[in-house]
Amino acid sequence: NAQDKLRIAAIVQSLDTEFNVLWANAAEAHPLVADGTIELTVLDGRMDPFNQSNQFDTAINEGYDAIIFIPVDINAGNDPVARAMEAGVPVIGSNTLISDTDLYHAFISSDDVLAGEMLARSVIEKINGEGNVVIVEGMIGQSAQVQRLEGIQKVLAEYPNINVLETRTANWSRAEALTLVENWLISNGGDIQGVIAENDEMAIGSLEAVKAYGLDPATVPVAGVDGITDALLAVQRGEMMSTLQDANALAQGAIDLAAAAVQGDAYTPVAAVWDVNGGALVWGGGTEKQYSVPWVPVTADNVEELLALRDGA
Amino acid sequence: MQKALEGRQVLDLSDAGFSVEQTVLLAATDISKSFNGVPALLDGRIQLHAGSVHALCGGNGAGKSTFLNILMGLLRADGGTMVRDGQVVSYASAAEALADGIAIITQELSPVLDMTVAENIYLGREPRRGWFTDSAKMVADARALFDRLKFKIDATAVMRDLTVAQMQLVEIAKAISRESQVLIMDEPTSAIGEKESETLFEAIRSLQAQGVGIIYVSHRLTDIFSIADSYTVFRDGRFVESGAIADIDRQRLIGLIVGRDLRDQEPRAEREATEAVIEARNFSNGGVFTDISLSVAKGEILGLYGLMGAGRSEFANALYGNGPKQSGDVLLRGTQLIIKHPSDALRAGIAMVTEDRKGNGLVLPASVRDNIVMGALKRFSSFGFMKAGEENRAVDAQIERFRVRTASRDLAVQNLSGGNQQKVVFARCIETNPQVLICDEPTRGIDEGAKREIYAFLSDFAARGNAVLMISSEIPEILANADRIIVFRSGRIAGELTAAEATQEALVHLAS
Amino acid sequence: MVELAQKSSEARNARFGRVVSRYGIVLAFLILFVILSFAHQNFLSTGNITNVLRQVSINGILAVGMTFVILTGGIDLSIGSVLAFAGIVAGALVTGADPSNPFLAVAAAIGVGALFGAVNGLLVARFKVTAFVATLGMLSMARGATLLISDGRPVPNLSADFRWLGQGFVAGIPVPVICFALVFVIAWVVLRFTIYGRWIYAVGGNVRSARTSGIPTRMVTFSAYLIMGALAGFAGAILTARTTSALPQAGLGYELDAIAAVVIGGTSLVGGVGSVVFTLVGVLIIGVIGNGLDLLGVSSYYQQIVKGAIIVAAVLIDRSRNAQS
Amino acid sequence: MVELAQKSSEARNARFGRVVSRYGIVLAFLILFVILSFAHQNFLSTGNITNVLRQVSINGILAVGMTFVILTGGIDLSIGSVLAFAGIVAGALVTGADPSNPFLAVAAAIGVGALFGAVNGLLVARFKVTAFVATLGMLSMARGATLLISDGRPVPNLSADFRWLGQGFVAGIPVPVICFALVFVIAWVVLRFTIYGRWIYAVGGNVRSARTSGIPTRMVTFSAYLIMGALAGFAGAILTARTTSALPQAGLGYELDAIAAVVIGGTSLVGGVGSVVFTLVGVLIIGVIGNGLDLLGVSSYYQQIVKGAIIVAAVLIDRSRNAQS
Ligand SMILES: Nc1ncnc2c1ncn2[C@@H]1O[C@H](COP(=O)(O)OP(=O)(O)OP(=O)(O)O)[C@@H](O)[C@H]1O
Ligand SMILES: Nc1ncnc2c1ncn2[C@@H]1O[C@H](COP(=O)(O)OP(=O)(O)OP(=O)(O)O)[C@@H](O)[C@H]1O
Ligand SMILES: [Mg+2]
Ligand SMILES: [Mg+2]
Repeated sequence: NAQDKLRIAAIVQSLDTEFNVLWANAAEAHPLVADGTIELTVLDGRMDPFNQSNQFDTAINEGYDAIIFIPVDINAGNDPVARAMEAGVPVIGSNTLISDTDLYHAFISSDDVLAGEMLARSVIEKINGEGNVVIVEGMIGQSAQVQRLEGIQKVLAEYPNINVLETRTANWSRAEALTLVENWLISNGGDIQGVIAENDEMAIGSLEAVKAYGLDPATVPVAGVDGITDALLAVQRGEMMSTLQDANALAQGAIDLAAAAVQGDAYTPVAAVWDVNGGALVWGGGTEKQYSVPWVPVTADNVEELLALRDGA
Repeated sequence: MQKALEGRQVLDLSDAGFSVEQTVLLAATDISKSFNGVPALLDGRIQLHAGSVHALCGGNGAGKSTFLNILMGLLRADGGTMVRDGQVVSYASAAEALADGIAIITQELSPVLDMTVAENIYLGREPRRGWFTDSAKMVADARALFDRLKFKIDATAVMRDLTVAQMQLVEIAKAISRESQVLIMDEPTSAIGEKESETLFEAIRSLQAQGVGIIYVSHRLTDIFSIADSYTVFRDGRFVESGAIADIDRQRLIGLIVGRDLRDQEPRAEREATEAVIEARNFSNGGVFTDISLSVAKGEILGLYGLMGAGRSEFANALYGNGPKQSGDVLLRGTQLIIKHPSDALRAGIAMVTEDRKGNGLVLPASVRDNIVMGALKRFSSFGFMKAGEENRAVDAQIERFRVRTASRDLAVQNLSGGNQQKVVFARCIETNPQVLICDEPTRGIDEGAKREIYAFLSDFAARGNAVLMISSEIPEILANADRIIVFRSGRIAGELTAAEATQEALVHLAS
Repeated sequence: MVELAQKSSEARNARFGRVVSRYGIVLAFLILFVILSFAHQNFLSTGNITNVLRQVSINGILAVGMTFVILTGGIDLSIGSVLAFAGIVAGALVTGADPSNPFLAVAAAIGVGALFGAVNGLLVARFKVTAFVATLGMLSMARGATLLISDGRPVPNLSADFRWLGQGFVAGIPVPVICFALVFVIAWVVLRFTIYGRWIYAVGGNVRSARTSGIPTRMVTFSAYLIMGALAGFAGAILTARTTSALPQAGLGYELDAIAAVVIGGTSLVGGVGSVVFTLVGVLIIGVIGNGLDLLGVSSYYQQIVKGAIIVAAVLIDRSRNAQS
Repeated sequence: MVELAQKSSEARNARFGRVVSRYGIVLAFLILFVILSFAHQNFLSTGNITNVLRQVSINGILAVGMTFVILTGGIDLSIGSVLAFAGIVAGALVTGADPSNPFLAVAAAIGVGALFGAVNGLLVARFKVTAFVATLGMLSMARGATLLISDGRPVPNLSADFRWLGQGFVAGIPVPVICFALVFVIAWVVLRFTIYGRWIYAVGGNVRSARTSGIPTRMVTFSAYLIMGALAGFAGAILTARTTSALPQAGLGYELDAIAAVVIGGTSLVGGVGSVVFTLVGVLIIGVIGNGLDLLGVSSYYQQIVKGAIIVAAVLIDRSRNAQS
């Protein structure tokens, strides 16, 4: 019965980044993938939109039943999705988005603008709305960078007493952020009260720089987004703040949506995120266009639990 | 290029002290050039007439190549005047000189190794049809050229596969084919055999008859006396004398070149054949050399003679562990050696002066010092560290002994003159304290003075109970130095002569 | 007479040996191709072949340009950034309500690419800056300039006419493939049959000797970078049309793929030896590996391992054939 | 007598000329240094100097290894991946409840790096695969292997003892700086004063002549890659200690920085010419540019442009001094 086996291709950004790895692992852990009912192939986009476009061609040509897509670029993702839909292959968006979401069959994501807002707010509130902060940006032009910055700026507009000293990219990289923040601390004579980093990797790098300069991370807050393991550990130590992006929900939810797209009403979702399984997200028959997975602020209270989940994975 | 030609001024030649009776194709005065503040040429002068073969003589490092490269636009002079067909010129590039009817065969061959012979010959002036090259015509032209010059070279062979000698012939053919009025030849015969030299001389004579002026540089005085009609001597970068060959004899020319009296070479004493130091048995490799067995006795200098491509170099390299062989045993003082790599040979006390100094003799970007000690690093070190003092003393002694003209022992050997580079190769081999010395064309490009030093060294080296295997294509050299001569023909031993019975005729007869 | 005959046969053998050895890489490619045909039933489908060809066309165009540069003994690391810059320029011309003629946009991309190429060429040929350093500097500068003019944002909404360049078909063949084929054939003719081609080889083979022979070596070196730049610009336009918006971060690391294709094809980094035909083989090897492993659903981590191993193996096959001769 | 005197003064001139020309890059560095000292008051602070030195130490260690490889006429593109692999290995040993001795972890990282280096060395020296292709293949393979063993995720929770290697100080000097200084001094002594150093230069200058002089050329080439690999492993351990977890994506693109440092320092990619001292200058130039531009708060886009321009300018200054002499 190889014919009625559901074949899904997942085209992800890059398996060199921890979030995508967590996503892929969660997808592989989807019960129907694990038991072989669904055959899942993860294609590594290597952070290149052109490469992702090529992988769409391969997947369409290969006759996959559905495609799940984490685009590298907001705009460059539109056309491949249109091509797939035209060829009758439903595309489910996950995590980052394309600019023309109408093209998707459905998409499940977390709002990156909101993440930016939460990120900025966590730092700014910790320093009571006044002081000097720096912003460490992701790779310029990627949707997460663009949207998180948008959120950060929205919040900054509310706080006139926050002074942004520096804004620069560290390309999502911990080592680059480390060097960058070290240098900023020198140039500003240590007069930095908070670090807003657009992801956790860079936040960890920034944190090390802050500590190495002799500042106390309890008074100079550092925050990131994603909830990677190192960040959870740092939160546990009380050294930084993070917001967890729920890879499990995003990945397994997308697989459910893809299966529903192919099999229609007959399909019952299995991911824990859905209300029908006791989660927070309304399944609604799987016919909605958009599903928004909530962000989970990582706190001293829930960090142990999150870490325990991580170790189990 | 256009600019240089337009910029010519007509000059009254009598002012410059030149005679104007004959057509002067090219004249130069006061040419000077320094490298890194070290003068290489202080006062270069020449006057070349149409239909003349003008020998430019001088010791190693006298500045000949520097001077000729300046004439050709390959180097920029610091000062001086150059007059071509009565007009002052100064070439910024070789292209300008070529366009003005001057061509050169440079001393340092630099072919494009991965192109064919024909492509090399017509480099930069490929026969064309519109924008396209006409390959068929190019090959046909090259073949015709070789036929005319009587060179036996395959026009479609890839340059990399040729021997140094063949490359030299290609270079000669290339320069001749340009049909320029002035032809500069910087040691064109240093790499080729007597037979090929003769063919070259024929070509030179026929060019001469067409009114071409030729500047000819060679350390082979015999060549000079057989084809040149006038001479100019440089010494230490300065013009010394100029005149007609008819008015000078060999002895005086050597004196002018060397700048001191040279004692005559002592003829080698007769000696008894004693036990063999090194013995080669049944060496074969494909068709290149077949079943070669020979031995060199204690105190002996064994000469190997043969025509170009006879397989001598191939055999010697195989003996030294530097080239392929299919069979062959080596015995050193009766014990069998296993030589798979030159380091095996060196460890056993066998050193070799290779034929192609640029290809596998020297490390060009390395300093004179590094090259000289390169084969004997162990001796100048303890626990892996170089002993700078001892090393420098040894290097200085070699520089002194062979009169290597170099600004310092730290100069990269690529900046030395050709002859001085050759001396460095020789010095490197001696520095390994060998008991057997294999020399493949050891005096290529070396001036008369230094040649005598080398001959004296070899004679003395042998006399101390060592053995020398000397490959040479210069018959006078081999006759004067070898105790016994083995002649190769097409990869086989064609015969053997003692010093007493060897003559030029006998050698040539056996070899061809 | 006998000697002559023998020598010329030796020479022929030597040349034959070289030819055989250089076809080692073709052999490696064929082995790969046959294995993949058996491994996956769709590999040989028209759809997939079209796919592979379209996928390789960008790297193909870049690798052709790189062949010119490497043949002269140089290298160009800046092409990925130049491609991105040219893409943004082309994109800016064909976006919005009143898009320019797509040909104008392509011409502009090529022109801008050539301009960057000219700067590289000047630095290398005129100012004797090592190619590696000059083009590495340009890699950084061109990327910065790209981000600056685009403000780090993609240029979306390109005209349909322009997108045809990346997405259209002519007689069933994708337009990028046609572009690549054209570039390849022209380059092949130029390098193989023209005077200029000879000069490129001569400059890379031995610059001194080329100069002594009156070849305008600086001009030749300069021109190689110019051609490379122009082709990078062209590739940028095609890539933009294919990805439907101009991306400032396009082309990251493309230089390595282009150089790899050239080197796998046996063109020597020292210069003077090689051929654009073998570059094509190199391009296809890289393209087919990527496509084949995706088809087979090999997981990403193993893909990288296998890809590296295949590249080395292909060259080893090439080498061992070489050693035989 | 007169002649002799003249000659020795000539010799002095020659040496002087050479020294001046080769110090062009040092001059370029000094100019950069002075400009930055004036441009930002904190640039010369002890804190910042310490900072810069610590920042350059990883690239410094890699560039020293790369100097060996490039001197032999080779290149190693795999070091970034090898560094990451070694980092994961070291990390795995010192994580969790029962961490190993940090020295064991460092030794393991060095050993693993050397192993990769040995494979590169074998491919290049024994099987005559072009260094570019061999190490490009290894780049891909080592990265795949790294991701595979780490499952694409960092190894966190490294022991404090181990982290000292990246974050600690001895007598006010950061440990990575001490490591780099040691590596540099040893390399300098080896290349300058030992037989082995002579071998490296000879093999790079002319491998056939080196062979004729009895030098074990294959072994020498092999050893250069071995050293490079071991140093990449060492750098991986330090970087891991510095970033507090072992990152599978560490070291991406580091090969380019290391090669750039070597080449900016004037070491020829053809081999045989260069010095580790000038590599140090190259490393410092790259490090100081990055640090200086960060200090001055130059925006991302302009930084890339300025960085590229400075690198080219530095080499131009070097070149033009060269041309004068
Ligand atoms: N590029 C250079 N840098 C430094 N010194 C140089 C350079 N080129 C030549 N010289 C020096 O110039 C001097 C003259 O060299 P040149 O090659 O003209 O001699 P030559 O007369 O041709 O000798 P030979 O008979 O050995 O060929 C030599 O001492 C040489 O070391
Ligand atoms: N690199 C090479 N490739 C192919 N054939 C070669 C090569 N070198 C030499 N040969 C061939 O090997 C044979 C022997 O050449 P070799 O150089 O040993 O001759 P030789 O006696 O030393 O003469 P000479 O040194 O005077 O030219 C010739 O037929 C030559 O064509
Ligand atoms: Mg000379
Ligand atoms: Mg010979």
